[in-house]
Amino acid sequence: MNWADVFEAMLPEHVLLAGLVLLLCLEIAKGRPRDGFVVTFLALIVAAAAALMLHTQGYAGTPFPGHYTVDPATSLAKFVVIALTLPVVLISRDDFADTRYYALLLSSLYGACLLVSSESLPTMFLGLEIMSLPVYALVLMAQLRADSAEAALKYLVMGGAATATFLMGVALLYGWSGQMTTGAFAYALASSDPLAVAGVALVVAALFLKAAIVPFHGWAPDAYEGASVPVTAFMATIIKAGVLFAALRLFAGMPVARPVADLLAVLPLVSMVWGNVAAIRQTSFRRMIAYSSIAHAGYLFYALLGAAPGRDQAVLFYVAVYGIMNVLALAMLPRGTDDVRNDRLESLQGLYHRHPYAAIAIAVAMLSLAGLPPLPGFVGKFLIFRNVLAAGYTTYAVLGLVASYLGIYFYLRVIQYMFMNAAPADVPANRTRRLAVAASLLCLAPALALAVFPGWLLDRF
Amino acid sequence: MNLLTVIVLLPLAGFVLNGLLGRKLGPTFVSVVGCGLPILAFLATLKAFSTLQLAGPDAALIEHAYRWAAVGERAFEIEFYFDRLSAVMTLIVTGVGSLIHVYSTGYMKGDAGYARYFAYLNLFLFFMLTLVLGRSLLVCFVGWEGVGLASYLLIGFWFEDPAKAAAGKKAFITNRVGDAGFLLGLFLLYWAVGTLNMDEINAAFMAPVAPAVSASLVGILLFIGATGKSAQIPLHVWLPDAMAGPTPVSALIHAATMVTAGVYLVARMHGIYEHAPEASQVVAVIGLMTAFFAATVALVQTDIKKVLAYSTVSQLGLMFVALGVGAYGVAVFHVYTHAFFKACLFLGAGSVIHALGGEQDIRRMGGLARRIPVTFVTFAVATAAIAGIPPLAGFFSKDEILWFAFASAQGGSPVLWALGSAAALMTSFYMFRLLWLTFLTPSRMSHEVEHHVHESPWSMTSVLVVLAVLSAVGGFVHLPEFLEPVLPLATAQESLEHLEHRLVYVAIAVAVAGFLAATWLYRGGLAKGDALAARFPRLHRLLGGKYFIDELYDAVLGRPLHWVSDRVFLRAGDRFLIDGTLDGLAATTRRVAGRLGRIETGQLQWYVAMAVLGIVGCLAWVWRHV
Amino acid sequence: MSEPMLLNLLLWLPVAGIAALGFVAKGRDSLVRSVTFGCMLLQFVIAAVLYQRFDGLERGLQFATDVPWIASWGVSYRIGLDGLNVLLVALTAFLGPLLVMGAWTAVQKDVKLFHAMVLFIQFAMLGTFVAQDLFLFYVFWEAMLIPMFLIIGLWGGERRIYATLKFVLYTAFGSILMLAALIYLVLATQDGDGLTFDLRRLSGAGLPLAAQVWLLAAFALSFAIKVPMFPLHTWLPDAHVEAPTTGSVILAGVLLKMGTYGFMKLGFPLFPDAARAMMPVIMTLAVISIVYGACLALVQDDIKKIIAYSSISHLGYVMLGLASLDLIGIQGAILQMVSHGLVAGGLFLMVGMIYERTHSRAVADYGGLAKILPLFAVFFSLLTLASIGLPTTSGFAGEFMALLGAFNAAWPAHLAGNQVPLTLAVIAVSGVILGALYMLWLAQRILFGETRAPHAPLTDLNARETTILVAIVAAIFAIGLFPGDPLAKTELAAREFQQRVLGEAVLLGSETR
Amino acid sequence: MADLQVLLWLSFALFGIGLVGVMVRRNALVMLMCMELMLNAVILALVAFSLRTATLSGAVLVFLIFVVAAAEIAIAIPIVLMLSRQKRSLDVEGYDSLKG
Amino acid sequence: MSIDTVLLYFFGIAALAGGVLMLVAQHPMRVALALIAVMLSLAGVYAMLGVHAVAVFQVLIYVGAVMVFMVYVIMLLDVRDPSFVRRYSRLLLPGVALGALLVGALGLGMARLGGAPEPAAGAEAPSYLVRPFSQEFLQQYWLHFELTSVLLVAAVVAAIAVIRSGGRQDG
Repeated sequence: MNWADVFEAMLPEHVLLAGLVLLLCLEIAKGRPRDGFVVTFLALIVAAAAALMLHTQGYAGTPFPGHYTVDPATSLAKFVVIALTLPVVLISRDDFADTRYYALLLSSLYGACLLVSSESLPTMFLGLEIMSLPVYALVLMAQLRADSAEAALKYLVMGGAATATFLMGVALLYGWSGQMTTGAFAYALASSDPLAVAGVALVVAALFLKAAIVPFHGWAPDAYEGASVPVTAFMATIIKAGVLFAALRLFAGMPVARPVADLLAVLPLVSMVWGNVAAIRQTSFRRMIAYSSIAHAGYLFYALLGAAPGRDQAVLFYVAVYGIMNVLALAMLPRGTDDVRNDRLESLQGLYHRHPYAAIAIAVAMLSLAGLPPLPGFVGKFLIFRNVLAAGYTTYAVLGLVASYLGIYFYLRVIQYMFMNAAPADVPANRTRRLAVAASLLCLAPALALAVFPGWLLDRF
Repeated sequence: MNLLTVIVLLPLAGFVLNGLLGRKLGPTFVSVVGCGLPILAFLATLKAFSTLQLAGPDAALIEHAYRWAAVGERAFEIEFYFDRLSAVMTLIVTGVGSLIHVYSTGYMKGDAGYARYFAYLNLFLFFMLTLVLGRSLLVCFVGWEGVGLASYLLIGFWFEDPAKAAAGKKAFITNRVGDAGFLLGLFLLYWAVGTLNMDEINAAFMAPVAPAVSASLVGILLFIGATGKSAQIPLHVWLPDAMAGPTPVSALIHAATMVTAGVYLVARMHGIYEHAPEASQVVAVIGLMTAFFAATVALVQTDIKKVLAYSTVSQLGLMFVALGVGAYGVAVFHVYTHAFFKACLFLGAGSVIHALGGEQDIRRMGGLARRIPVTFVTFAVATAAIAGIPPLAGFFSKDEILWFAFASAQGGSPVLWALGSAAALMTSFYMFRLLWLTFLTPSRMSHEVEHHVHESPWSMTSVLVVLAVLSAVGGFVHLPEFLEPVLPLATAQESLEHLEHRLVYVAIAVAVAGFLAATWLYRGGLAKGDALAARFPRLHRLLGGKYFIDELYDAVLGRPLHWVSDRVFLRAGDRFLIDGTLDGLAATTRRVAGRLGRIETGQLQWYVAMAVLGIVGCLAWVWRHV
Repeated sequence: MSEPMLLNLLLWLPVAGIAALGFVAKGRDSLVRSVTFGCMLLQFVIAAVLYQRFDGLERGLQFATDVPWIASWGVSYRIGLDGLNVLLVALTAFLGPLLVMGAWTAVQKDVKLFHAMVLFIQFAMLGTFVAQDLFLFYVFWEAMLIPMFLIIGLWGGERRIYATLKFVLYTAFGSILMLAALIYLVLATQDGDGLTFDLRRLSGAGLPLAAQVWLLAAFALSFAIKVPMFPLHTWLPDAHVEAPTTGSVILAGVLLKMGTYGFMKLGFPLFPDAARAMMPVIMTLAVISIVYGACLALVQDDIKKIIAYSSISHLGYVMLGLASLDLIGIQGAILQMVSHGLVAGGLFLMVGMIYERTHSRAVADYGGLAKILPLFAVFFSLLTLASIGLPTTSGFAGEFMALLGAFNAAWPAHLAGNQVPLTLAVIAVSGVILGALYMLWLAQRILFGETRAPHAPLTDLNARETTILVAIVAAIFAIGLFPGDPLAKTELAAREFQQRVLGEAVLLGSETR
Repeated sequence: MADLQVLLWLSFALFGIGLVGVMVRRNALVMLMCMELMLNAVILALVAFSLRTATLSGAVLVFLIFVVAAAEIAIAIPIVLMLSRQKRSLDVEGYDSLKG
Repeated sequence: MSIDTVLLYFFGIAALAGGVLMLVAQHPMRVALALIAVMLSLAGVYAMLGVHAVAVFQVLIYVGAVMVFMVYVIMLLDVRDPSFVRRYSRLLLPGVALGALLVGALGLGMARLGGAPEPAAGAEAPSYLVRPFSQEFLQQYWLHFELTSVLLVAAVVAAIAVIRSGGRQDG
């Protein structure tokens, strides 16, 4: 074991860990609440910089052979995940003053980073747990509404079921191959041994559970609605990203053949339809975003149908864009003391006339999520379906696109509320918060960059 | 110098000047421009005509104005073509046109739309000249549609009256039906011959190897166009309504020039018709029917202009009979004489209406002969001309038509002749009826109207006089022979040639008989005529109602079209089938969305159950494939 | 300035305009209008220069820019003028300033957003026309949705939300399937050099016929919705009626041409075999559109709806001309596109002008306007005449050539012995009659007869409105009288289009004789 | 050496019982315990496979599961306590204020 | 059949019985006891299989730590809660059916394995004594060892956060 290697390869994780430790010290020393925010923010910036540096250097290494690997692609993914957390942290400050919140955020992010690099199933397992466990608490920490604990429990139980399912799948794979590497899964894809296929099915089911694919999605709407806005943003972006990156590691560039391919196509397809349709009638913004994220999880898993390099590219690009847009929308939501009411879609009515910037930002996010050009969401959608078509799944691709069409309506409905409907009489005047604007800029700038130069990200593969 | 282009453009300049500046610069300017430019055009035509005469009998002046469009090797040129046929038409158009412009300065004096009126009139001349001078069918069609437009604008000149505006629309739409036929014919010709130049098309059909298209089909299609413009059955319905326009307009457009465009077209395209006996037959039969039925309707009309309108329709029918039997020159001859006497009649009627302050019903006229003598005399001359009293103009042309209808080697038959003569008889009858009732019988005018009766100003009467003179002597120019280099003379069947003189006497007898009958019936006023009408009430109603063709069209075409559009297309098609399906899909989606929301019960156990179901499903799926 | 830069400038000017609007302080509405107008005017000038400099005799793209954009997929920022788009670009740029003028007083709500959206859609429309890369085309194509959604939804009439959603959902459905087909095509035609989206290199000609038919169907669905062709037209009346004047003008003036342009630029040339096979179907639908649209226009009582349905009918001629695959027909189709843009755009502007005065679009509310608004009546009559295709107007040139093309197509070898095209062409001619019927009826009802208007004292057109209409009418007559110049610019491209679609298969009637 | 199949069946049965418990029991604490049972089932499977494949990594994972199980409970119990205080009940069926 | 095997089966059956008991027992305390029984039985199984390390930790960590904690909590709570009285949710029958399906789906698939799979040839059976086991752990799985500490830290912070935020809510 080369310690210098370990240090360098895991630099982003180390930075996050250092931040976590620092936060704990602050917590113990009862530092000012604001310090937690500052420390977290700095840690994230440094970690993101580190990840970017590793990526641009083209660093590749395996500090823990067979368990943990770093290459430019994973560094880029880490950079995306860490950078996505930045705006989340920015919009958190007003809701959460205590250091514990940031500690949990950082540890969860740490878990996500582990997932990105994991090469063995135990690492992945720990990554999943480190990522998920703090989030259960984070969901509950929304002091603004009474339902948060309920949301947390639902999330926790479903997460626990997912963990158990994942482990059972891992056990079967292990029994089949005697190995604990992610390669075991990838090879199992090509096998027809009962142990192997059952293991694959269970692991995939566990991923579906974590990513909220229909019919494993039950927890998502409740958890998203029950959590506070920053946490919802975190769940919708970083957690989903982590799960998808884990899936990428598992599939490890292996082609997906039937019957697993159908598994990866049918349920995500159902998710797209289900999420997009169910979102139509929602009255809560976050719940709508939850259904939207169910649909988007469907697109993301679709990407796995494609061949290897394009698959990574598609997932990374999509996760980045999708995350940016989700955070952007949630950041610009009107906020106030009455969370339940602010969360109603009706409270968005006439937003353009009250806060034009917020309305435009949310509109951009919605349109991008709907996958309409020239917004970057379209490129993401394009990438995914290009891969699916290239892999020869024409029917699935067409059905998927039609399913994505179903989603356009509810995104437009949000825009309609903001721009075309008159504001209700008693809308509380919410001041746009400076940090939220900063967060939105952090989202808009890369969104613009990705819209104009999608190649910048795409050509890095 | 591009003389022909100048001829065409002069009225256009008048239109532009009057249209843009007329209202600002006042009536004098309008009159000078409005009359001056057509007169200039007439003079230019004379100049061109003399050039043509010098060039020889079958020469043609061709002028290239510009290239409208070129596609591939095909080019659509704007060219003007001036041979003897176009020369005659151009002379009529500019000559009679100029006269009517002059007349109009008196007739329209003081009208609020004076400038607009002259603008429209000039526009009409422009399009009419385009029509007759155009070398290609395309240019001809431009004029063809354009005169329809001008006619539309002028019929609806007093647009505040919905009926007049509606009459204009009706004219345009009916013409459009014909135009569609014209277009179809044009397309077919272009496809078959590859050119739209009329002289070349004629030549192509004359050539030993005929174009690969049925001449009859093309002929009939073009004739459909002609029926629209020249108010032949079944598209004649617009012309009587067109009398809603100012009377000079009726004279110019709906008697002398525009309505004869159909005749011109058929004559111009004689190359096709000569090789299309079926089409020619159709032309003759339609013409005959029109001539006959329009004449019967004219018998009972009481509106002075309506009588003249039906008379026009009837006369046009006769022209088509001539065309149908191959006597193209004769048809043009009748166009020429008809232009004089019918213009004179209309303008005379205008003078009467002018004198009576707008009254048009002949039942409320009478005894005007002494009050407006110039009008009366000219009107009487024209009446005699149209009735076919020798040696006035109408006698010559009509007699020739009837002769060829009887004897032409290209489809003449006694039936044509007999019915044509019957139409001529009726013409004579109703025209003299008109003359009696308007001018000679004791006055039936209200006192107030009578008080105001006055002779028209010299600008109007002088025109009447000129036209009356022309109606009287115009027949001595024997046009068919003059046109022979362009339009071949019809040949009579040799076995019948000996009958020619006898038929002339018959024709004279017919004209005189009509005159006598009218005198007998109407010399004393309305009473005898009304008694006769009362004895045949149904027939009278049928004729008075113009055979209820308008109502028939409305019931057979108008309403079903509306019904189908509204009920079938709009309600059943658009709203129910298409939008209904889409709205149904949207509603279904919303309903499904509601269902999906209900599945999300909030029950944790249920969520787990769904997940387990999913896991079982995943396992079952992969097992199936192991 | 180098020539390609000129086209780029034309394209990006609206974006610059939007950016400039960003700096205009709140509440300074007239400055917003001026900036937008200036931007549009400049754009028009540039377009005029481009049009003048465009050489109809030169093959290939002119003023072309080709910069790699997403290099790994072969996607480029690839724009240029060719004969197919030069007229439409000119039309779009021509209508731009008029749009802004037309909305000068009509739009008082959210002025800045409105003008930004107008500029944005101008950008998207121009982009769609000049794009020479399939990906770029699609991006611009879809980008039009968003501003249009807002324009109808924010400044529209009472049922604007229904209408705008209907518009977007209709259009997006087509686009989605087109996206699938597009990706499939690019992947299927991939060669050794990797993917390419270059429209000059893409061709589905090598694909099996069944695949081509499916792909063409997907593309055609999208285009047919935009055109719109029967039976995919029901969004149009709603969108037109509810849209603000500007929206209607954009829709009628340019947006609908996207559909026909799409057929011309992509649909047919990319899948020539399928196009030939499906031509009877397309022609039939075109003819049905002509008649159906005209019939429906006959029974409407809303002025905008009448014009909306007339658009369906008129664009049917465009499709007829294109489907004829005859050079004259194709040229006529192009001309008819431009003509319809001017005529329908002008009519909608006029409806907007009168609506601004009376707030009514019901035909029954009006009568005898010729008496009280003579200037209005003159222009309305002129546009009406152009709409019914009276000779000397642009409407005639387009209709005439399209129909003539359809007749010539009646006997091309690839449909040998098929009498269907002839029958169809004959039916299409009946549209000429119906067109006159509804338009004249409309004119008669509102212009003539007894004077009737919702508000008694109406002012006639002012100088601004007159300027707009004079420009449009002048253009209509210029094209109607002298179509030779525009046609000369498009001829080569039309011929290339024809040859691409017909391939080696046959040569046309008008070429062989 | 016991038959692998028997151990696997046992493991699956316990896993299934755990899942059924999560589904059918109303008490939140019982639910958590059933989840523990599922983890135990997994451990059994891992041990069985570890023996079969004669590798140690399965057993190592078992230890990680121990830790995770403990951590999960450490978070779950407070959450349940909070809920029971808020809703005055441990009945999971009553936790349905979020739905739709 | 050796005594080992008998014991193994005994423990196995006991574990299963404990599991079933967990489903049917009414009071959470009994469920907890049943779970403890299952765990102990499983520990027995592991011991019989020779995996002593796991057996030991099973008893120490699970029974000793986790379950004791659980029992405390149960004792803390109000017994009159309806969930203590009515055992089953609405999903009893479907739940059981689904569970049966799942077990069937997993088990029947395994049944296709066709007899016991062979251990990898040539591999010598590893020792499951604590010492070699720990060595393996610290050499091969050093990373995970460290990660568990992160996990535990996170869990502790989370637990504190939950309790604190609960306290704030009440206050």
